[in-house]
Amino acid sequence: MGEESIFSELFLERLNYCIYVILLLIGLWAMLAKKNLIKKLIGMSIFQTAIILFYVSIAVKQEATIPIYLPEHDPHGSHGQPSGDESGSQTAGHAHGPLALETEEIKGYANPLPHVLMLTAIVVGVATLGLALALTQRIFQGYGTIEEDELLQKLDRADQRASLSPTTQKKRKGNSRTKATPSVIAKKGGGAKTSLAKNKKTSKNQAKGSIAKSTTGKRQSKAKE
Amino acid sequence: MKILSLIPIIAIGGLLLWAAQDFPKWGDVESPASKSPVSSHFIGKTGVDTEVPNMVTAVLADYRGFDTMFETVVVFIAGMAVLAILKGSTRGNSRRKDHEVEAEPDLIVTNTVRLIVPVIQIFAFYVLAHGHVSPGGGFQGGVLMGASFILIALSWDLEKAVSRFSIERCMIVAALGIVIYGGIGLLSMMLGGEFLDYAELERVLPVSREMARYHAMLGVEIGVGFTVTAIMFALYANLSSEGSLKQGL
Amino acid sequence: MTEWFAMVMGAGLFVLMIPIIYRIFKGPTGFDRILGVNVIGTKTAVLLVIIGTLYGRVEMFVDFALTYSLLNFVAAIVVSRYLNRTISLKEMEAREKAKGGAKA
Amino acid sequence: MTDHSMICLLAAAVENGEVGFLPLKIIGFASGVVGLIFFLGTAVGMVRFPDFYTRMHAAGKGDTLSTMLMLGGFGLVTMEDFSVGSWLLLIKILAVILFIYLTTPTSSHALMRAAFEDDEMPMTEDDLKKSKRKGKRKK
Repeated sequence: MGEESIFSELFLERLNYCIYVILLLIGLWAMLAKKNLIKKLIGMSIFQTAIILFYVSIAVKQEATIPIYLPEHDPHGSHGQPSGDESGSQTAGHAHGPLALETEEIKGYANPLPHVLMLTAIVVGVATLGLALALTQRIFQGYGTIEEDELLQKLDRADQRASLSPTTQKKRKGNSRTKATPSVIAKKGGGAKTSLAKNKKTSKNQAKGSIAKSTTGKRQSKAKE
Repeated sequence: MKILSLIPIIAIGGLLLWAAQDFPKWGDVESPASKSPVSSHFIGKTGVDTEVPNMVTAVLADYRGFDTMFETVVVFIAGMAVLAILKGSTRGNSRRKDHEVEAEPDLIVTNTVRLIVPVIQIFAFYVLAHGHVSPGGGFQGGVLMGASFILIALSWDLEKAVSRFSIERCMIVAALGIVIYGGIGLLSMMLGGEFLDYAELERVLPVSREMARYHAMLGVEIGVGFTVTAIMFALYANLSSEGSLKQGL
Repeated sequence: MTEWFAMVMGAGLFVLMIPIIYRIFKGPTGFDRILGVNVIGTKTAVLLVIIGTLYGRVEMFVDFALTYSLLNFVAAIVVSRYLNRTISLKEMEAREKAKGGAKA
Repeated sequence: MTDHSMICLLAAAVENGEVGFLPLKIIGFASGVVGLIFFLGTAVGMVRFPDFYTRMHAAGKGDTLSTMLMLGGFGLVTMEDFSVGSWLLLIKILAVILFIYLTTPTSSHALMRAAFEDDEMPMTEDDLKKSKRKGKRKK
C-alpha cells in the first residue's frame, strides 16, 4: 500500500518534477563525466534548462491565464467596459480608474514573479555561456586541445619544464607545485605552441596553391555531372 | 570515470526524487508560491500602482528595478570580459587564416536577408516599446535587434556587419544603455525620491504618479534594449571569429 | 467550435510530427536531422497560435509565433553556414595530410 | 474520419446558430484541414523518400505551404467580429505568413547548398535500382 501510494504520488501527480530531475541529472552527468569542455558546457546548459522549467512550473495555476491583464481588468479600460459581469458591482462606479483585484480575480492569473526571475536567469545564462565559450576558445588557442585529460597532461609537462629551468625555480621557491603561477604555464605552453604553429604554417603555405586547384577541379566535375 | 561519476548522480537523483514528494502538485492553487502575499500583491496591485497591464514588465522594471539594473551590468561585464579574453589572441589566429574557405555570399540568402532585416528591426522596436501591454520588453527586443545584425553577419560576412556596427560603437551603445538606466534612477533620486523610485518623475513629466512610473519603465526598457543589442552582437562577432573580427562563421 | 477545431489541428500536428522526429533520430546524414529540426521549428509557430486559441489569448501568442519563426530562420542559416565551413576545413586538412604523407 | 466528424460538428453548430460569420469560418476550417493534409505529405515524404534531396523537396514545399494554409485558416477562424483588435490580429497572422513564405524556402536553399558543397550527390536511377535490389535481398 505504502509503496503504491508513493508511486502514484511521485509519477502520476508530480510527473513534472520527475522530468526536471531527469534533465538535471543528464546535465550533471555531462558536466562530470564528459572529457570535452564543449560537452561540459552543453551539460551546463541542460542543467540550467531544468532549473528554468522547474521555476516556470511553480508559477502555474489551474484555470489561470498568462500574467497580462485581460481586457476587463485593463487599467486604462480602453478595450472593453466591464458592463456588470461578475466584477460589475465594484467596477461600475469608476470604469476608467484602475482597481485592485479581488481574491477571486487574483486566482485567474499565473504568478508573475518566477517568470521575471527566469527571464533574468536566461539572460545571465547567455552571458555566462558566452564567457565560457570565449575561455574555451582561448584554451584551444593556447594548448591545441579541449579534451580534459590531454589538457592535464600538457599542463603537467609544462609544469615539469618550468620546475627544471633555473630562472623560474628562483621565483617559485616558496610556492608549492600546484600553486604555479598561471602566467608561467601560459608562457611555456604558448611558446611550444608557436614553434609548432610556425612549422605547420610553412607546410600549409606550400600546400595552399595545390588545394585551390583541386577544389576548382572538384567544382568542375560536379558541374559536369 | 564514467561509472564512478554515476554514483553521486544516482544519489543526488534519489535525494531529489525523495524530496519531490513534498512539492505541490501541478497547477496547485494552494501552493506556497501562489498563496504568498508577494504574488497576490503583484497580481492585484500592479494596475493600481503602475497602470501597466503586463505584470511581468512591471515587476521586472519597477518592483525589482535594482535586480534588473545589475542584471544589465552583468551582461555588459560579460561582453567586456569576452572582448578582453579574445582581443589579444592574434597568435592563435594565424593558424586558422590559411584555412579560410572562399565563402562568397549566397545570392538568394543575401536578397532574402536584405528584405527581412528591416522588418526584423521594426518588429524589435515593437517588442521593446509594446512590452507594457503584450509579451515583450527590453531583453526580448534587444535579442531580436541583435539577431538582425547577426543575420547580416551570417549572410554576407562579418566585416560587413562590423563596418555597420563596429565593436567600439557596440561597447559605447552598451554603456549608454546602462547610463540611461542609472540616469533615470538618479533623476528620481534628485527629484526627492529614492533611487529608481520612478513616481517622483511626475514633477518633470506632465502626468500622474502612476503614469510617470509607466513612462519611466519604458525608458528603462530602452536602456536594457541598447545594452542587450550591443552585447549580443559583440559576443557573436568575437566568438565566431576567435577575436579577429574577420571572416566569421 | 473554434476550440474543437484548434484541438483537432493540434493533435494532428502532434501525431504528424512523430515521423519527422524519427527522421531526426535516424537520419543518415546530419543534413537530414537539421531539415527535420527546421520543419518542426516551423510547425511550432503554428502550435503556438493553436495554444493561443485554446487559451483565448491569440493576440499575445501571435508575437511568440513571429519571434519563433524568425529565430528558427536564423538558426537554420547559422547551421548551414557552420556546416559549410567545417566541412571545407576538414576537407582541406585531410588533403594536407595526404599531401604530407606523399611527400614523406 | 476527422473530416467527417468536423462536418457533423459544423452542421450542429449551424443548426444552433452558434457560428457568427459562417463563410469565413468554413473557409478557415477548410484551409486548416487542407494544410494538415499537405503536412501529412511532408511527413510521409520525410520518411519514405530515398535520399536527402528528395526529402528536402518534400520538406521545403509541403512544410511552407501547409504552415501558410494552417496559419491563414486560424487567422480567419479567430475573426470573431470586425473590430480593430481582430483586424490587428489578422494582420499579425498575415505577417507571420509572409515571414514564413520568405524564410522557409531560403533556409532550405541554404541547407541544400551546404549539402551540395559537402559532396552529397543526388541519387541517380542506377543507385535507386541498386538500393532496391539490396532491400529485396534483405527481405
